[in-house]
This record gives sequence, C-alpha cells and structure tokens, in this order.
Amino acid sequence: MSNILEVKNLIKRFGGLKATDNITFNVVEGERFGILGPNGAGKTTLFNQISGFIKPDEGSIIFNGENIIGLSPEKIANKGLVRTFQIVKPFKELTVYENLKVTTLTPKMKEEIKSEPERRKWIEYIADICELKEVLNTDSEMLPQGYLKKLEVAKALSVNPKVLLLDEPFAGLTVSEIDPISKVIIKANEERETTIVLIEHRLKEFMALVNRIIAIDYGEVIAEGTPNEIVNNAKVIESYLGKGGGDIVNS
Amino acid sequence: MNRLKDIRFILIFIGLVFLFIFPVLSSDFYLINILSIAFIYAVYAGSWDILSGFTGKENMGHAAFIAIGAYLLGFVSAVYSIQPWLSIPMAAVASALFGIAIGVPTLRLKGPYFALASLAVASIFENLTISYSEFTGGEEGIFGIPFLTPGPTSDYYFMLIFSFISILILFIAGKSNFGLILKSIKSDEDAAKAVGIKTTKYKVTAFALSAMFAGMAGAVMGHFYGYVGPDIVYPLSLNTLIMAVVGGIGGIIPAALGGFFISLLTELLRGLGQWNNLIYTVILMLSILFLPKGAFKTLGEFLKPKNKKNKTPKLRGEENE
Amino acid sequence: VIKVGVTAPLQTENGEWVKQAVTMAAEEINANGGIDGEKIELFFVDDEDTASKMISGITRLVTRDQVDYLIGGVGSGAVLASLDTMARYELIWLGTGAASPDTTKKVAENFNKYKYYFRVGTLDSYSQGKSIGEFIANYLVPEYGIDKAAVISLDLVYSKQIAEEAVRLAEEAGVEIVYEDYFPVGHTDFSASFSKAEQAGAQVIIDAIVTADGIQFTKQWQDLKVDAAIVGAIAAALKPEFLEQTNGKATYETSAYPNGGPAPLTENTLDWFAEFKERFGTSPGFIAFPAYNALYVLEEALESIDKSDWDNKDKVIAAIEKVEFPLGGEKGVSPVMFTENHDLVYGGNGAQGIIYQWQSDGEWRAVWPLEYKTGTWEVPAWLDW
Amino acid sequence: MFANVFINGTINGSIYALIALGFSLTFGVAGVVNLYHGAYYMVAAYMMYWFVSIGVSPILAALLSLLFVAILGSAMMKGPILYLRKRGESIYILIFTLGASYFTQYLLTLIFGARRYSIEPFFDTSIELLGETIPGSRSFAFLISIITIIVLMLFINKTTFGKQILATSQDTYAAELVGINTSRVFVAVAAISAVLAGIGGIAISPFLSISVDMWLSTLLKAFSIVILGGLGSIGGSIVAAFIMGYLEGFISYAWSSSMAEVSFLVLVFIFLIFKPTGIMGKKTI
Amino acid sequence: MSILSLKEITAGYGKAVVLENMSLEVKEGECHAVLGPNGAGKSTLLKTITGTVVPTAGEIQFLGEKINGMSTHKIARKGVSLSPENRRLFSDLTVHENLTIATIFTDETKSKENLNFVYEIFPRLKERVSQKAGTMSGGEQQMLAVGRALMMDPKILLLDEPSMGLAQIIKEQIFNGIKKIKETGKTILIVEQDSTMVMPIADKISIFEHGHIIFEGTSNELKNNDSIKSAYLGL
Ligand SMILES: Nc1ncnc2c1ncn2[C@@H]1O[C@H](COP(=O)(O)OP(=O)(O)OP(=O)(O)O)[C@@H](O)[C@H]1O
Ligand SMILES: Nc1ncnc2c1ncn2[C@@H]1O[C@H](COP(=O)(O)OP(=O)(O)OP(=O)(O)O)[C@@H](O)[C@H]1O
Ligand SMILES: [Mg+2]
Ligand SMILES: [Mg+2]
Repeated sequence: MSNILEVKNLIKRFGGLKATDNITFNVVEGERFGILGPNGAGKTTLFNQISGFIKPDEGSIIFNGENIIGLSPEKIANKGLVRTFQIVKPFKELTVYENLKVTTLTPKMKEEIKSEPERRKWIEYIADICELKEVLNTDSEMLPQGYLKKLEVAKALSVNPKVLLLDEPFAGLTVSEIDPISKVIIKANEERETTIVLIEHRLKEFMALVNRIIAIDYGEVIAEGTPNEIVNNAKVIESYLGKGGGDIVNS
Repeated sequence: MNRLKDIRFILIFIGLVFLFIFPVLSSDFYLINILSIAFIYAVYAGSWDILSGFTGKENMGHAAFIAIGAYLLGFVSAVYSIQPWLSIPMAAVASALFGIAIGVPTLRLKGPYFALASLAVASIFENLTISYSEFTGGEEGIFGIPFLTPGPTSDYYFMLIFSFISILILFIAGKSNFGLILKSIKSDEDAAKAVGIKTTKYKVTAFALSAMFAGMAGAVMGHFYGYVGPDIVYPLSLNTLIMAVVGGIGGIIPAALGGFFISLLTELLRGLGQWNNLIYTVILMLSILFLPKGAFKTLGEFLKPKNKKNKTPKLRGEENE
Repeated sequence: VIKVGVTAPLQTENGEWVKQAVTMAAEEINANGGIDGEKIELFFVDDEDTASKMISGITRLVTRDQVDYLIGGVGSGAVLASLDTMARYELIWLGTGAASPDTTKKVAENFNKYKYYFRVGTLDSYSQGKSIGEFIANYLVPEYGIDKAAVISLDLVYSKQIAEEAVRLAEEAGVEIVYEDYFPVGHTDFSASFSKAEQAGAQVIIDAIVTADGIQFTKQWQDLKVDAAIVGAIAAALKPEFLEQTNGKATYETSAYPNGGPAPLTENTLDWFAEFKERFGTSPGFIAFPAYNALYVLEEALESIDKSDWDNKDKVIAAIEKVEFPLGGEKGVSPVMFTENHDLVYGGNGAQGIIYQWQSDGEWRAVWPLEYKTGTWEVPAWLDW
Repeated sequence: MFANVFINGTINGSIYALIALGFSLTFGVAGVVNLYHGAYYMVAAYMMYWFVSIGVSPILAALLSLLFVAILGSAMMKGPILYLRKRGESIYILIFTLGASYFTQYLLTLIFGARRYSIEPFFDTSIELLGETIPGSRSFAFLISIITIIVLMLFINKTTFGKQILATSQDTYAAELVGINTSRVFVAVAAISAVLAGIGGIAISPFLSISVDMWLSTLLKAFSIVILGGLGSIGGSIVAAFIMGYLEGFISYAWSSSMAEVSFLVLVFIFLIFKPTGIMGKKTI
Repeated sequence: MSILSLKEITAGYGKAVVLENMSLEVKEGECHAVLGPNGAGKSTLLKTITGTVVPTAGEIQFLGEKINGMSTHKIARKGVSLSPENRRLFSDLTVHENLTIATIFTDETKSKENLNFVYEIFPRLKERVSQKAGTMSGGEQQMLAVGRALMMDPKILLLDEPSMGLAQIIKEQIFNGIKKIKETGKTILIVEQDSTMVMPIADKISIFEHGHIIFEGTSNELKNNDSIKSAYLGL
C-alpha cells in the first residue's frame, strides 16, 4: 500500500519554542495511525500544520502525492484531509441536523451529493453510525459533552474524508461513552476506507485502536512502532508513561 | 401546509394585506408618507442583519453602504436626470461592489475592531461628502432628483413592493443554505474551515448582499424625497443598528419589523416635542435590558408553533445504567 | 381663522427664535383684530433641520392640520429638499432661513412650479458675502491700505459661498489672497491655520463660520493675538451672549449681520429689539427678523386683496410680490422687498448687510455702512496698522 | 512649521491621551467597550458650568463635578454594564451605552437648552515657546493632563489598590482567587475613567465650548485612539493619542484642516487591517 | 474534625449538571486527593468550593460556616486558597509581584515567613524573582501557581492538577514541594489524574466520575480494590 500522508522535517517555532522540531513520519493508506505524547508535546500543533491552520516554518507535507503546504484549511479539507478539534467546536446556534448539513454544503460534498433527498439520507446515515439520531433536532448548544464529542467526529465524517485527523476524541468521556466513538472510528476505517490519524491520552482504548504509533516529546519524534514496541520503549516510558507505565497496556 | 399553523405567518400576512389596502381605506397622506419611509427603514434593518446578525460583524457604519447608492443616484441624476428604473439597478451594482471592497480588507476583524473599522469608513465618507461639495452638494445635499412616481399613493405602493421583495429575498437567503453557512461561520469560523467551507467567499457575499440592498434602499429613498443629503443619510448608521438590535437579530424579519415600527414610533413621538427623543432613548435602553433577544424575536418565539418537539437529550449520568 | 404652519428645528437656538418671533407677531396681529377679522392660528412642527423630518412635517401640516400658509425653514438642504413637497401641495411658504441662492434660483427656473416660495429672509449667502466684501473694499482698503488677506473658513457650502463672494470683491479692490484654509465642523485647534496666515503676511482673515465653531475660533484668535484682523460672518457673534461665550475674548471680532440687528433699519427695529429681549430674556437672532416680518408680509398682502380672493393662490402670490417694507420705513423690523423671483432685493431701499464689531469697551456696535454706524471700526490693539 | 506642529500636537495629544485613557482602562480591566465615556466628559463640563453659575468657587465646582461623574460612572458600571456583561454579547453593551449617551444629550438639552456655554479659564497668561504663543488655558489643560496621567500611572503601579487593578486586568478569575473583590475594582475603575474624562471636559471648556453634542466627536476620537493603540493597552493609547495630535497638526499645516480628521481615520483603518491588535500588539494595561 | 464539608451538592453550568448530589469531607491536617478522568468534574468541584460555580442545591461548610453563595474573593479571604487549572498567573507581572499580590489581605510578618517558605520549597522561583511569569516554563509556572496560593496563608490549600502537562522530573519536584507543605500540617485538597504521583502523599483518596464519588478510602485500600483500579484508573 502507498503512503497517503508524508510529513517531512516539519519545524514550527513559537518565539523561542520549537513546538514541532523536525518531525517526519508517513501514514499508509487505510491504516489507523496513532500519535502519543505528553501535554504540550506539540501534537495539536502538528495537526494544525497538516490541516493548514498554521503554516510550518520548514518542512513538507505531501497528501495523496501533492504538496499541501500553503493551502488554506478549506482547500485541504476539500481534498479529503479533515480534522477534528481537541476542544470541540460545534456550530452552537444550529441544531445537530443543521450542523451536519453545513458540512455537506462544501464544494467537495456538493459534487458527491446531487439532490436534497440524497443529502438527507447521507446526514441520517452519519447520524446513525455516530448515534446522534435521537438528538438530530436539538440545538447543539444544549448537548452534553458526550454528544458534543460524537458530533465533532460526525461533522468530520460527513465530508467523507480520505484521511481523518482526530485530536483527543475521548477526552472528557467515560469508558462507556468512549466505546461508541471507538466503534465509529473502526467503522469509518473499515467500511468507508478512511485512513485514521489519532491523538489520544486514553492509553487503553488508544492502544486497542491503532496499528502503528509515533511518540512525540518536546516537538521531536522519540519513537515509532507498533503499540507493543512503543509501550516497551525506554524513552517513551521515561518521558510519558512513567515508572511501570508499560503495565498499563500490557496488563 | 405547516405554514398555515404558524401564527407568525398569519399575522404577517394579515399585516401585509392591511398595508396593501391601506391607501384605499385612508387618504391621510401624512400616514401614507410615514408608512412609505418605514418600509425603507425595514430594508435598512434587514440588510444590516444579513451581514451583522448572521456573521456577527457588528456594523456601525451601515450608512456608508446606503450613501453609495443614494449619492450615486443623486450625482448621476443631477447630471443626467436618471429615472428610478435605471438608477436603482445602478445603485445595486455599485453598492454590491463597494460592499466587496470593504468586505475583503476587513474580513479578519471582529467585535469592537470591526465596529470601529465600519464606523471609520462611514465617518470618512461623511467627511468627504462635506468637503467635496462640488460632487455631493456638501451639507446642502443634492436636490431636484426625479420623484419615484407621480404621486404619494403610487410612491407608497412602489416602496411597499420594493421592501416586500427585498425583505423576502433577504429572508430566503437567511433561511437557505447560504444563511446556514453564515451562521456556522458566526458560531465557529475555524470549525467551518476545517470541514471545507470557503468562509471568505461567504463572508464577502454577505457584505455584497447587505450593501446591495442598503444601497438600493438608499436610492429609493433619494427618489422618494427628491433629495439626498448628509442629514438624512449619515444618522442611519446608528439608527439602523439600534432598530435591528431592538427588533432582534439573526432572522431578518424581526430586524425588519424593528426598522418598520421604530421608524413609525419616532415619527409618532414627534408630537411630544422635546420629550420625544428622551422617550425614544429610554425605550431603547429598557428594551436592551429587558428584551435581550429583541422585541420581535422574543414575540416570534412566543408565537412559534410548539409542535416541532425539541428532544432534550438525557444527561450522561442517567445513560450509564 | 387663518391657519399658519411653522417649521423649524425647535430644539435649537434658531428654531426657538423662529417660534418666539412668529408667536410675538401673531399675538400682536390677533390683538389688533386679526387679518381682516380673521385670527391667526399657529401650528408648529420640529423639523430637526433634516429633510426627511421637514418633508413629513409639511405633509402633516397640510393634510392633518390643513394649514393655509407656511413660515420657517432654517437649513438650506432641508428647505431645498422640501420645495417639491411644497409644490405638490401648492403651499405658500414664507421662508425665514435657507441662505442658499438655489431656493430662489428654482423659482426663477420653474416659476409655475415653485412660485409659492418667498425669501423673506435671510440674505442669501452671496449677498452676505457681498456686504463683507464691500466693507473690505470700500472701508478697510482705502482707510488702512490693506492689500493681503487670508481665508480661514468653515468647510460648508453655505460658508464657502459667503467667503468666495467676499473674496471676489476684495480682489477687485486689489487685495491679494495669500492663504486659504477650510476646516470641518467641530474643529478645535486653529493654530496651524492662523500661523500660516501670519507667515503669508495676511492683514485680514476673512472668515465665514455659520456654526458655533466661531466661538472657539474667536477665542483662539484673541488668545494667540494673531497678526491679522478677523472680518467676516460668524453666526455666533451676532448676539449679545457672544461676549460671555468667549469669556470676554470677543473684542475686535467683526461680522456681517444679514438684514437685521440693533440698528435703525426701519422705524420699528430698535424698539422691537428691546421688546423682544425683555419678553424672552435673549436678544433676537438674525433669523428672528424674517420670522417676525413674515406674518406682517402676509397681513399686508391679504389685506390688499379681496377676502374672497384668499383662496386664489395666484392672486395671493401676486399680492405678496407687491409687499414693500422699505429701508427706513415704518413697516416691519427690517427691509423686505421682493424681486420677480421672490428673492430679497439687496441694497438700495431693500435688504441690507450690516457690519458689526465687538469693541474694546465690550460693546457691540454697527460700524458699516457708515449711515447706520453706531461706532467706528477699531483696529485690534496688538496690530500696528 | 516644526515648532507649531510639535507644540500644538503635544498639547492636543496630551488631552486626547487623558480622555482615551479611561476608555482604555475600562476595556483593559473589565473588557467593556463603554461608549458612555464621552458623556462623562460632557456632563462634567456642564456641572462645572452650573456650579460656577450659582456662585460656587471654581476649585470646589471642579471637585463637585468630578465627584458627580465618578458617581455616575460607578452607577453605570455597577448597574447596567455589569448586568449586560454577565449576559455576554458585547453588542448590547455597545448599544446600551450609546443609547445612554444620547439620552444624556437630550436630557441636557431639556435642562440647559441648545445654546453653548463657556467656563472662565483657570489660568490665562500666554507663554512664548520656540516662537509660538501658547494660550494660558491650553497650557493649563496640558499641565493638568500630564499631571493626571502621571498620577494615574503612579496610582496603578505604586498603590495596593493599583496592584489590584493590574491583577484584575490580567486575569479576573485569578484576581478573585487571591481575594480581590473584582466587582469593586470594576466599579472603581469606572469611577476613575469617568473622572479622567471629566477632567478632560473641564480642562478644555475654557477654550472650546460646552454643548450638548460635544460627547460624540470626543468619543469617536477616544475610540479610534484606543483601537490604534491596542484595546486595553494604556501605553499604546498614550502613544496613539500623541500620533493623533501630531498628525492632525501636520495635516492642518501642510495640507488642509478639513483633511486632518479624515487622515487620522484613514490611518486607523489601514492600521486595523494590517495590525488589528494595535501599536503595542499585546494587551498590557 | 472536618474543616470543609460538602453536603449533597448539585452544581453545573447552565443546563449541564456536572456535580450531582455529591458529598465530601476534608479533615483538618489531612492531604485529601480526588482522582478521576478528564471531564469528571474535578475542576468543577474546586470551582464550586471557591464560589465560582454556585451550587443549585446542597450546602458547603468551611470551619462550620456556610460558604456557598459567597463570592470567590470572600471565600479566598476566609482561608480557602486555590491553585487553579491552567495556573492562571498574572503573566505580565514578575514572580515576586505574583507572590506579593496574594498578600494584600494577609498579615505582614506572616507574609514574610510564607515568602521564605515558598522560596525554600521551590528554589527555582527564588532564582527568577524578577522574571515575568508569562515567560517562564510550564513547570516553573506551576510552582509559582502553588506558591501564590500558599502566600494567601490559607487554612486549606486546593490544588487542581499540579502535574498537568509536565515532564516526569518536574512533576517530582512539584510533588516534593507539596509534600513539604503537607509536613507543615496544612490541610490540602488535591485533584489529580496522575495517580502514581498523588498516591504516596495522600492520606485519603476519593475517586470521582461524572459528579459521583464511586470510591473513598486510603491509598492502601485503593491498591487492594482491583475493580476500581482497572476500571477507573487504568491501572
Ligand atoms: N499559537 C501558539 N503560540 C505560541 N505557543 C503555542 C501556540 N500553540 C501552541 N503553542 C505551544 O506549543 C507547544 C505545543 O502545544 P500543543 O498544543 O501542540 O501540544 P499538545 O501536544 O497538543 O498538548 P495536549 O496534549 O495538552 O493537547 C506548547 O508549549 C504550547 O504552549
Ligand atoms: N465553563 C463551563 N461551561 C460549560 N461546561 C463546562 C464549563 N467548564 C467545564 N464544563 C463541563 O463540565 C464537565 C466537567 O468539567 P471539569 O473541568 O470539572 O472536569 P475535570 O474533571 O476537571 O477534567 P480535566 O481533567 O479535563 O481537568 C465537562 O463536561 C466540561 O465540559
Ligand atoms: Mg493538543
Ligand atoms: Mg480539570
């Protein structure tokens, strides 16, 4: 399989701080790729650069064979590379249905959806797999956190992306709430062949979900490998998992 | 249809029917006169809303948009005696272009920054209008503009139909996918970009639309008075803002009703002499304090049919069992 | 009864003067039995000096109150905008303000349509400028050998027209205009303009400031002891409060009074001026003169024709055209005679522009034309002419 | 030319700074754009005129007028502004305070009429500097402005209460956590802002004049200055005020007085587009 | 004796209820830890105690006095001091100013002692007295936040995730400091996600999920409760 996303030597400085320092990695089409690292390691900043919200100082980002550096976030999204936000960003004044409708009004989806009934069907399909059906007509402002997290993923999914970047979709959720989102991610990956890139701190669920991981600390990649290799990596243990952290996953 | 169950539409329909037959019932030219101008105020407030109410950019210089239409008409008609059928479309095009010209550089500005930028544009306009009196007539304005139609009653119908169509278009734009996208941008612009919405395009379109209707209404007003001058154009910046907010923003019709009724109110308060402005400002302040969503939006929500159930989701705690 | 509508910006000083003067005249006429036995009834609307309010106000006066005549109007913009409404209702209008020459120019261009409008006052801007220009050309130039002047004036059409006409006459008399600056309403610091006028060697600064900005203009001129006299038209200076409003810094300010002021223009002027002041506590402003005259013009015209013809607008108009309150005569409080375009006749027996100066003893005196002078023009003390 | 532009620009700039400061301070500390600011300036001038006209001595009259606007300022903040602030949506504060300004204008018209008033200068001896004459009332206004600004800076930086203001402006929540009554700080800051504007109103009225519409142009100037300087930045506001003073003087001198204000507005507009955060960039009170 | 007690508190934001009927007692002199996942409502608990979030039902007592409904600054002056989530320093003020601003309402000699104590437990702060808080590293900022809370001379010290976003070594330094504070006998209520750091110093642990306390006991009791361990702590 080919690489759908290639990140090379990415550097971003904020004043004196290097938020990402020479980050290089590849994501293979169809895989579920994980990014791990302590708070402030630079994970969100990495996403911001890939999705076009921040312009890197140096380095290149190749998506689907095309250099996307310098493209606006909306252009990148329309090419099929879509992200979610760590802090959920619902369209507060709109209902859940309208939230999903807005996302289908993009140039990309206008090509894929030709008629109103088709649009309705698509939105209902997305709402269905994301378990949002019962709140379709609720103002998103009134939703509890669990639903907001689902909505965040649903919005991204409803543009039918090739690659989906998920920034901590489980944060703030209980074990029972994480489960449905995990399922959605797997479904998207297996049924719709969406490549997943996932940032998460919830180790247990994270490790169960991804095939391959890079670990980042202070903006640098400190390890790369399968979940098993990562939890046993000395550097990762030292900087992130802490003493005996490996047990968390192994047990 | 569902609409028939909606008392709001029924009320508006009755109101419109009443306005359409009003000149037949009454020959009070004074009332006809102030109603005619109230229609134009409704368009000012509605056109303000499509930009500010839908994208959250608080425009404090709407008069600049109105001035473009009104002065363009004034200037060409002073030279060529242009008739309304030509001048109004001209005003539409010029204002829309001007809206784009203002929209593009100020796209990124929000809150007080945008408020000041728009205020500055209107002030710059006002200053230039006064200084370059060769073209604008300075403080005396431009007079001798051809009247809209030959008589007050036909003026009335012209303005009623003009504002009805304008507000309908703005309302449909607001209700359509376009309006939905504007609201999503207002809620969270980054989130809209992240899914691929071309936010710039939509924001600039909102500017163009807002300016276009404001400019057309300005031109209609110019033809109605046969005159365009700073005294009737520039106070509109703040008046429009006040009317729209007191009416209720983000839905076109509440704002337009605000424009219509407040314009009537100020005219009717004139009988009170010195007290009228005082009363007007007190009403304004009280309505902001006690009707936070705006008078007509609050009323509208009260009258809204309740059959569409808004399911409130269960809290997570309950769901766990 | 005769119903007369009055439109004025009632919340401003000008509007108050119109109201006071018209009320005074109406009471007098009614006390004398009215016009041919008909009492005058007044209807006021506040036009806030904006076109929209004036137009809807006039519509209300005509369609609701059914007035027969209209008096008033202060700003030119609003009046010009309202002329078509006047024409639509064929309403005879005795104008009290609107100094723009365009009002009567419209009458000239389309007499049949606009014949209802008469300029009872005030002088149009060119005539106002003319009186200033004549004072410079015929008094300052021969007396003091003035040859350089500057213009520092308000950036409004009305003011510019006054200044331009004054400049034209001054230039004809050989005065060179060495510096020109126009400032916006609300300007607060004139030091740059004064300084440049001084550097250019101006001996006289021609000003035309129709807004209250004239107060700070005069104060700063006095404070800076600018090397040039100020001569022109400062509206605020045309009333006794000016001295107090400038903290006593009004001295040597010289302004033209358009067809009015405390000078013996007609036999009634000085008495009326005193009576007005006593009754209302403030002296009449220049707009009070035409406002007071207007009802008397109407009285004279109506009494000159048959009561049955009062409904015939053309006959009434013709009668008004014939009214004459000549200079030094016994009618009115300032001269009123109409041209065929319903403008004021300027000069001769007609309307006058009188130059007043605030003098070093704190008194306000007429200094030009010499026939009416109550004092002699003083050179500002710090100038060595 | 240099002397003229420099001297008058400095004097005007100092007065602009004084008036803009309170506006900036209110924004910096409470995050509120208070369009009622111009009204304090106007009300103080009217109160001053009225007290003097009933025979109160000028110094006492000035103190009483400032006390009055201080109370007015705190009442505005404590009542409607904090209430609307809690409700969110800044546009309502904008419109409410604007409406209140017009209300004040109409109320004063009702009481004092439409005519203009003036106050006798406190000090009226002209000074000669670099060949330019400076009228006494203007140099007095300059001195008062500069002294007030310095006193304010010392107050903020040296007193305990000033520390509380600083802390509140940095982080209201954290200030509460260290025991600072931030509502009280807001109200006090509103009173201080009102007094600053009031001093401005009293200082300028001997050479300008008092009128019911004097608040609007002053407010627009203060608003532009504060945005140009960076909302909430006191240092930025002072710099922007002087830029405005010099620019107006320069344009009046070198081009035309009628273009002075437009030029400043154009500058503000351009600045907003290219650097929306103002001269100083970051918020620092 | 309990210094702080929450009785059946319900609290949240607008329509969202975060704490439901929750009760908690903190005993004088104890170090009481509250553990729970992201979004469990731990910060909300602390905000409710300090008056930022007003409970809709229940009562909070501090030293026998009802404090719910009081404003935050009043509660702070009574001796409840919080080092908040995200530190919330006065970023344009120096380290010294950040510390002294908290002493406006405390006794002067006491403040001096406290200042010395803060510098003693966090020597890195002493090296940087005149650095602006906003320019310091995350760990230093966290030390300053804890130090600032101590400067109020509180009767109870509330700490919201002092280990958040920090490298292992820095975490250890901070927790060493906290341990020293505990040794002076100060009552501490600490909210954490990192159980490995907090377990050794806690006298008592409450585990918290969705506004409910689902476990309460000592560290040892927790270690022996396998179901809780695996389900809620991921241990
Ligand atoms: N816009 C910005 N300006 C300045 N510094 C920034 C900016 N955005 C991020 N940073 C800094 O860059 C570093 C990396 O932040 P980032 O948000 O990418 O971390 P993260 O790995 O996503 O952490 P978390 O797990 O807490 O979400 C942090 O030190 C942060 O403070
Ligand atoms: N200001 C707020 N408005 C609305 N909801 C809020 C607000 N603050 C927190 N919440 C919600 O309340 C819930 C509990 O939040 P809280 O911050 O107390 O959690 P926490 O346990 O401290 O989590 P973390 O470990 O992430 O700090 C979350 O669902 C959160 O989204
Ligand atoms: Mg992150
Ligand atoms: Mg928390």
